[in-house]
Amino acid sequence: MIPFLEILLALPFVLALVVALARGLPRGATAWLAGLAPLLGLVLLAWMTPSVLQGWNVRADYAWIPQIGMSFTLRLDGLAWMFAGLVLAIGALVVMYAHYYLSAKDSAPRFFACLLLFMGSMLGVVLAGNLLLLVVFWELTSISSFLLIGFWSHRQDAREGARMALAITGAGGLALLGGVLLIGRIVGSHDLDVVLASGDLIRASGLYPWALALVLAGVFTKSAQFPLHFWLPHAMAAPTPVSAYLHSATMVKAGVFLLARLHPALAGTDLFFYVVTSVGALTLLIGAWYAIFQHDLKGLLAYSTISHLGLITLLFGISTPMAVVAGVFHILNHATFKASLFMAAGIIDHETGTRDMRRLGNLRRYLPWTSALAITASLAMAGIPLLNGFLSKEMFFAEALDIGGHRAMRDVITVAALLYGVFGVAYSLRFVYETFFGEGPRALDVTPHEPPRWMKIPVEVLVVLCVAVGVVPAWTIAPVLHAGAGAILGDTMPEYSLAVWHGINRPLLMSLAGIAGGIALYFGLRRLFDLHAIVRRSLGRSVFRWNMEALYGLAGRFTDRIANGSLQRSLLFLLLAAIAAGAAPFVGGDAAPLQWHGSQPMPLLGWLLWLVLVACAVWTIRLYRQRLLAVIVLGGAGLMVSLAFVFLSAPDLALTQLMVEMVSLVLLLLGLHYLPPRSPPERTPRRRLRDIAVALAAGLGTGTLAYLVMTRPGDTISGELLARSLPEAYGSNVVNVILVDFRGFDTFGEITVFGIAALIVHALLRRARMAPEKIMSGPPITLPVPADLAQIMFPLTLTVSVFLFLRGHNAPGGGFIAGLVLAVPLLVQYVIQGAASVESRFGFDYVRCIGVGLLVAGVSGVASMGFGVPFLTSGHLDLDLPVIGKVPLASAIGFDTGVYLVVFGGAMLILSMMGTIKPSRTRVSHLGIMEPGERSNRTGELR
Amino acid sequence: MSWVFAILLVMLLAIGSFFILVGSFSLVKLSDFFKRLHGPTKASTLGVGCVLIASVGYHALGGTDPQPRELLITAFLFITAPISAHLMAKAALSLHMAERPPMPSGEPPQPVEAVDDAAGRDA
Amino acid sequence: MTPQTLVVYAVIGSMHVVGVAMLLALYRLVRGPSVPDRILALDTLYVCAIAQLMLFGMYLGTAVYFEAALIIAMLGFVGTVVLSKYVLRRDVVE
Amino acid sequence: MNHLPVLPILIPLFAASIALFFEYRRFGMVPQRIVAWMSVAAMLVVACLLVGSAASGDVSVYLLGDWPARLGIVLMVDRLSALMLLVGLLLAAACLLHACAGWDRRAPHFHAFFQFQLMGLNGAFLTGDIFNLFVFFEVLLISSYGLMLSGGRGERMRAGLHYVSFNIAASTLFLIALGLLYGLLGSLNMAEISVRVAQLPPGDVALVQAAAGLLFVVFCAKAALLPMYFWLPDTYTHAPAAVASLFAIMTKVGLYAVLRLGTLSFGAAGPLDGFAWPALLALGAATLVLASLGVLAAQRLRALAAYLVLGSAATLFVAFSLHSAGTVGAGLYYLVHSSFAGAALFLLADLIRRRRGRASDRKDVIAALPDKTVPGLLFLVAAVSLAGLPPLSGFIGKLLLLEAVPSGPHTFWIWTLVLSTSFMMLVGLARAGTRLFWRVEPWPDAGQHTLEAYTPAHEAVHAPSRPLETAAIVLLLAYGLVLVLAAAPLLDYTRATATQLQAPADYVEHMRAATPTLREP
Amino acid sequence: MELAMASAIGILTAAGVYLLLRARSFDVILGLTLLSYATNLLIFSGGRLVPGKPAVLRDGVAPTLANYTDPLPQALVLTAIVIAFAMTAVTVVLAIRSRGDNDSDHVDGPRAERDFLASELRRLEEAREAAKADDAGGNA
Amino acid sequence: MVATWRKRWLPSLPLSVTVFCFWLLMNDEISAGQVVMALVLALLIPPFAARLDREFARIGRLRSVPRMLGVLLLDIVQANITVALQVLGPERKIHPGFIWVPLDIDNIHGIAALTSIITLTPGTVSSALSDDRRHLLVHVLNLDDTDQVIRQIKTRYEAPLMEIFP
Ligand code: NA
Ligand code: NA
Repeated sequence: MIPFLEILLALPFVLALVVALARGLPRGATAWLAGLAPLLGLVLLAWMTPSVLQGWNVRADYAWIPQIGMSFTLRLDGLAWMFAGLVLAIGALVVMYAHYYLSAKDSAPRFFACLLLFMGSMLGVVLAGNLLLLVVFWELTSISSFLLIGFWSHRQDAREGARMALAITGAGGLALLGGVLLIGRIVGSHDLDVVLASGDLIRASGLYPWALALVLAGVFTKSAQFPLHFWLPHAMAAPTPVSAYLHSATMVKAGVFLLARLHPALAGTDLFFYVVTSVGALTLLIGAWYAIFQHDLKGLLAYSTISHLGLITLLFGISTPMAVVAGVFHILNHATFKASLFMAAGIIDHETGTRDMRRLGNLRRYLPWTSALAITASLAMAGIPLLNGFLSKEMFFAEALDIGGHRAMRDVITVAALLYGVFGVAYSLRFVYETFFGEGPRALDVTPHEPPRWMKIPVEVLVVLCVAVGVVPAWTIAPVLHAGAGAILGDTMPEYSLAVWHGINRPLLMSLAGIAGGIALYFGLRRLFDLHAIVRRSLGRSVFRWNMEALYGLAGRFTDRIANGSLQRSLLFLLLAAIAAGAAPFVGGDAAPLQWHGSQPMPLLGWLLWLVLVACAVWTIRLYRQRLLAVIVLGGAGLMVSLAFVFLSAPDLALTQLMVEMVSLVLLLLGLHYLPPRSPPERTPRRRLRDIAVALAAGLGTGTLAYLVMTRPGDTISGELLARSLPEAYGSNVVNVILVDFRGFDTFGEITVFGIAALIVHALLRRARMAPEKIMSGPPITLPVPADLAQIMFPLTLTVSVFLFLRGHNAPGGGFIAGLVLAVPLLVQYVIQGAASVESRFGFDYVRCIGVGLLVAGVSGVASMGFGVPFLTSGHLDLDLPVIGKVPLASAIGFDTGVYLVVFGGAMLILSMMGTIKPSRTRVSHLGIMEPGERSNRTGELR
Repeated sequence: MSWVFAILLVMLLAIGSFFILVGSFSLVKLSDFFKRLHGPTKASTLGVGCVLIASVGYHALGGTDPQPRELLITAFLFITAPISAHLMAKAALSLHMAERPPMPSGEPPQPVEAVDDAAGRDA
Repeated sequence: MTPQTLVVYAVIGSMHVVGVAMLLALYRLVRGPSVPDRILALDTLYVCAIAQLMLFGMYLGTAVYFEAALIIAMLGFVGTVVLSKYVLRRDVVE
Repeated sequence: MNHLPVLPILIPLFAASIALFFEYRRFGMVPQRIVAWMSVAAMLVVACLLVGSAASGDVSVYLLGDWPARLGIVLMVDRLSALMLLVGLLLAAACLLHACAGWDRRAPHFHAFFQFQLMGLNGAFLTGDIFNLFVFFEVLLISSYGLMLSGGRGERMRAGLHYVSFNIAASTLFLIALGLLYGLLGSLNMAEISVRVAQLPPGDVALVQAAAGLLFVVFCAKAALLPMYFWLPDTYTHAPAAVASLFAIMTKVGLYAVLRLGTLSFGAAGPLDGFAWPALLALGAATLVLASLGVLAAQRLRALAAYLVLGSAATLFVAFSLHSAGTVGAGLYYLVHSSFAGAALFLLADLIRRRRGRASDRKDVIAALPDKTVPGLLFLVAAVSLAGLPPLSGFIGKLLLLEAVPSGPHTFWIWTLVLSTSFMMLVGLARAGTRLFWRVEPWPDAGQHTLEAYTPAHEAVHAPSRPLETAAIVLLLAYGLVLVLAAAPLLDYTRATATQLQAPADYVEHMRAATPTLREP
Repeated sequence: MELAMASAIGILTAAGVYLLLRARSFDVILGLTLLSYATNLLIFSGGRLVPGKPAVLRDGVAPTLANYTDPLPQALVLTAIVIAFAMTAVTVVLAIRSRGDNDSDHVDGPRAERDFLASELRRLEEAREAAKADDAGGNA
Repeated sequence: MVATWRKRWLPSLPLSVTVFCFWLLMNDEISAGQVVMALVLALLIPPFAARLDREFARIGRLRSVPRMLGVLLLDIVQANITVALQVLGPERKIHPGFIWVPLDIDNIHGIAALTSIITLTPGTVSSALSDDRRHLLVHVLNLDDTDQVIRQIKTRYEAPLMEIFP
């Protein structure tokens, strides 16, 4: 079994890819490659025709996302067959036409690739047997038409038209998605067959209005129904082959296709009737009326397209079987005459260099054959007998007069139909008269002549079809129409006869009246007004633009105002969110009341130290603008925190805090050298008050939560940690045991963070040249006495470092503290002796020191994996050495060695990098602002 | 622990804390930085020294720590306190050029610049 | 009262005295007026902290605070040195 | 002993440490790159194996240090962890590819930071301990600082200062929350916490909720939820490309944490179950709207990409906050998609930026764009995917989400929200695309201002074409293609993940049942 | 005791938060430092306040929570201290690089700095105007 | 040969001894293991630390060390009391002042020791060393008699220090 359907669908996509990639080919070859898709497709379609005409659906089914009922289902019934044929046939003609139309500057591969992509998407829409799949292809048509409309991307109107089309049809697609999902919820399946069989279920559902509204939103946007019609005229900025394709057989027809497709499932309610018919009728009239006043050939055709689509929509809205037949029929007819008209307009544009009817005229002299073709097609558009447009128009009139049950609506529609006839004739007449007759052409740069032979062939084919269908409908179009309408109507397919002559009846009279009225209208208008002077601005476009501008404006204002790039705002909102989150559980009606517990008594000494701590914190705030002072006072707070740790049983913490305190102080001062010494005053007191309020709220909240937690009885796993520390982890300093054993993994991460911080500092300062806030005059000072004393200190501090490191497992200390104890004295050497002096004596590569440390820590953790136990499992060994005796060895010491190295290397890397920043050659004044002439050098990078 | 040792320890503690207090008190009381600079040396020598000796004795008697390790603290203090004092004095001198005595040889004082923002007295 | 308790009382008393000393240093720390004054006050706070640590160790009868005291004695001056150097030269590491 | 769970953390650690030995100036880039690629490849293998074992529903438990889970730190691999791991690594592979085009040379320690970043990410996804989660958050954050800042200057430094300060503040909050939680519950193990929360005396519930609320604020800040997303556009705009694209997974870490803790520690039918979802739903929705406004307003392509990332995070908040198996499953699919697509757009934005010379990636400046075909196509694909248009992964993600929204009062407005924001993003992307790729010369009626700002083609910098860069983008977009084609199995997986998350008892059981190899339990 | 600790935490937090909201990088760094003090104390007190019972095991004393303080929060705080230090280092360096590159230590960069200077100038101008007006009023 | 070896691996015997004692003192118990460890450190640390040395210590006779330490201890106690009384008394009775003390000692270690001693003795703080190292600036809390202060410093401290550090 050959997968015909799959091949049929895949052809355009594959060839699109081929065309896009085959860059070096001659243009002709490219066109042939592109044409291969519709031609082969037509062959395949012809192959499948017998089974379709016999009423069998050809199906192909592939699972895609079965969980949500999305499958790759293709399904060829009569309607799909008809549309596919239309898409492919006109596609083939458009490819041919385009080959001659495109100029040498236009990229043929790009054009044909986009066109084929579009063709494939369109085929997908008509072949989809799963509604979700249909939506997929639906949106693909939006995207590919966007590319086609914007093909001449250097033109602003093309870009805008493309964006407009994408916005409107894309939005419609999203609505359609919603509608399809709703239908899926109602029916429980997205399979088209199931959905079409569940019409009653859908119409009975409470969700039906929503589903209908959403689907119709998709339909109306795509088929350019009022009031969302305005994208279509602007899509005329596309190259003419694109217009011919999009506006005759494909893009806009996708909308009415869907209306036809889902007709069995959605139609048949008053809601459907009223909404669809009224939208259709309005569109019909508005499109036709505006078409009369267009000066651009393509503009006129575009509005006429809108009008005809309104007609088709109206017919599907009427929903009687005959109306449906008429709708399908008009789809076919419109496609043929509109495609040919666009192509003719393109030829005129091509040959004269303009499409403006105010400059054209009398072209039958220059392009006789093209004129004849275009005039014929125009007459078909006007619905002149013996041409195809007449037949479907007459069917429409018949149906309009025949609407049962909705009397008012019938009258309205009848009047609309009559007006449609009148307007249609009027704009067709204008098209014909002002282009091919009368005076002109005016101010052309070239003398127009007939285009190349092959360029006219597509037009000829289409015009011949118009005539053939118009004269002998039963022999030409009847089977197609039957297949198409039959797929929609199923058993309710009515009996009808396709003939030119049904005797003199009311529809015929309406037609004649329309023709007469149209002629009268056109010439009447010409006499009353100077048609050429009427410049119609597209209201829809203005509204759209205005809406878009409003949206952009709103977006811009919102975004600028909210995310204004201010750190203070970010932090403020973070704090506010935190305050809200922390307070939320305690406010509100059903919040549990707070349970307060008593506090342990506090000795006087405690309050003394508390006072010192609090005073330091408060004075840091008071003095913060004088930064050096703030740093000093802050140091007092840090010391007090350490002391708090001391009194509250945390010697390790106290040690660490002390060490970090010292190093941080150095760090801040090293940094302060390159920053202004003072903060400028605050701008507004209001801002300050706000900040104070936030700070107080945060402080109060944190303090309260902390109090509530502290005073609650606790229940932790730490008892077990204490109990198992010595027997299983061989350490009596439980905090250290936790650090290197129980939670050694945390420490691992922690030293990684530390190492990375050092590497960042290194990366940021390695080559930076920065202007210090103030350069002191004279050579660096020498401090011989402190240098000498510090030198005595150094070996002793080394000894202490080793001591702290080795003892850490059983007493306060450990790798981290020891590492800092090693680093800080070395830092003192930097301060007292100067960087150059120290670095010339100690050739450390601190970066590698970090690397080695991490490796040592890692390897000592990995070692245990060799014994079949997890990473970081500690081992223990009692070495029995001569003389020395028992030496307890815990494998954790290996890990701690890594910590030691990383901390030492990291701390030294940070401090030495900060200490040895290369001053910029530019000097700064005491205000810290550079002189104008020196700015060029400010980037801080070495050249 | 015998009363003798206890009273000895108490005396050491009393002397120590007295001198620490006096050291800090002089910080508050005296009117000029260089005068105040003399305060902490009292605290770090006799003050802390006495406390440390008391600590040595106390731990030795209590058996909690037989080694006189606190002596190391004193050793370090004796090395570091002069460094601190020396540098603080130098810093202060650089801020108060007027108070700086002329060099004995009669040459003008070394032009030591001070960091102007450091001289700032808070408002 | 045993000699032990007498000593403990003395230790507690000393801790309070040192606490007061810290308060006095705090006064200089927050009042200034000059930067060296504040540096000096911070230095004094560190020295007092050593005494507090040793006293607290005596109070608890433990030596676990020895390391902390040692560290302050050994490295507490770093802050003073760096601050003074900053006042002198701004460039702490030349 | 199955050591797989710990390898994704150890491999990058060792790789980073080794990379530190091969300094560029002495060894050139090659040794570092070899190390980096070996590491990423090894991690990818491990991640695949982990996904394979997690897919069966098994939860691997790794007791670090051989301590029982309540005492030590435990790594837990369930479906969610494995998925996040794999996604992060796939993304990383593409970013590394991009960096190897030569950007790694400009940033000192790039490869070390990169590996550390992966270590942090992997650790955050794997750990079952809440404090360890903090530690890995810090690892990944600080390495992200490194990646962002290394080799940079100027504005990037300022943006970096924002990013760093904000994150430090958030981390501080994290710690506060952890302190409170430990004080209240006495445990740090996420699963153990859920057990303890379930047994909480009624008087303490509000306290725990406050702590959990703070925790969620932190995660939401990292995941950039209103009102805490202001840091994101600026940061992402100024980060180097490879890094910004790696950041696409960073917001996801916050989301991961919300999901994990929201379903496990504070879910599990305990007294806190679902306390945060309503607020997160509302905020997520609001963020989504603001993000789409941002997409419309963005003047730079990178800012636009940042807002798209923001929007995807917001969408995920919406999906997760509905906390049904369906929406969470759909959300996870969307998460995978948005990570890849967002990353691709960042890389692309950089490519475009450099080719446009001094016009950079600014939309409001007209500039020629040399060699625009390939970037144009890539942009099209990325944009279609990000806007949620068919047939790419973004569409499927949104489709799944819409499909999964449970029928109820929320349905209507969530559909409206998702669809209308998709529309806004579509409009914004179309505008950006047409301006950058199509408006390459000023039109005749352009004002003086436009003409002055215009960078003609001959002035545009012909940035050397770096095939690796394009390859990285293509790789990311190809991931998206796989997501489309393999949507069904992936959805099976994510739905199973969601189901697993909704029933955390099994997870807790695994944690408790894990016994040390040598020690007593 | 808990009251003192909680109030200290609260005050440190408030001070830190206030500085965090300042506009200059160095002030923010100071604020973060203060906040980290508060945080460390808070985590620490999650293990409850137990004076004088360090978690260093002694012979003959049963290793239970009755005799020793909870060691776990201490280990957490240690990690937190180290990480906070690492972050401080990064922030300081970043602050000086940011200032060096952008000529401003305003956290929001040179543009914010310009705004600030402009507003300062305006204020000065207004003050001068006001003074002039006062003079005029006085003369009249 | 031996000299270079010594200079390299045992640059300073006093330092090694100090480290050795330091280690033993620091540990809470003295065991064989600790002694070995102390020896190891005494051998390892000085070569490492000595890299920092700019001017190697010339050490002369150590005879006068104990006596000087005794004097120092006594002076510290005495001066502490004096200064305490001065501080507690009325401030107007204090007449502070700077003096330049001319130095005879030129060994930097000696100067450092002298400076330390002056500073450690309450009532005097050494504030600066002149660039030529010939004068030491001393701040005296209560300066009644400049010459007496200088004399005391030179005889009580400088002279023995010159013996120790020739
Ligand atoms: Na320096
Ligand atoms: Na003295």
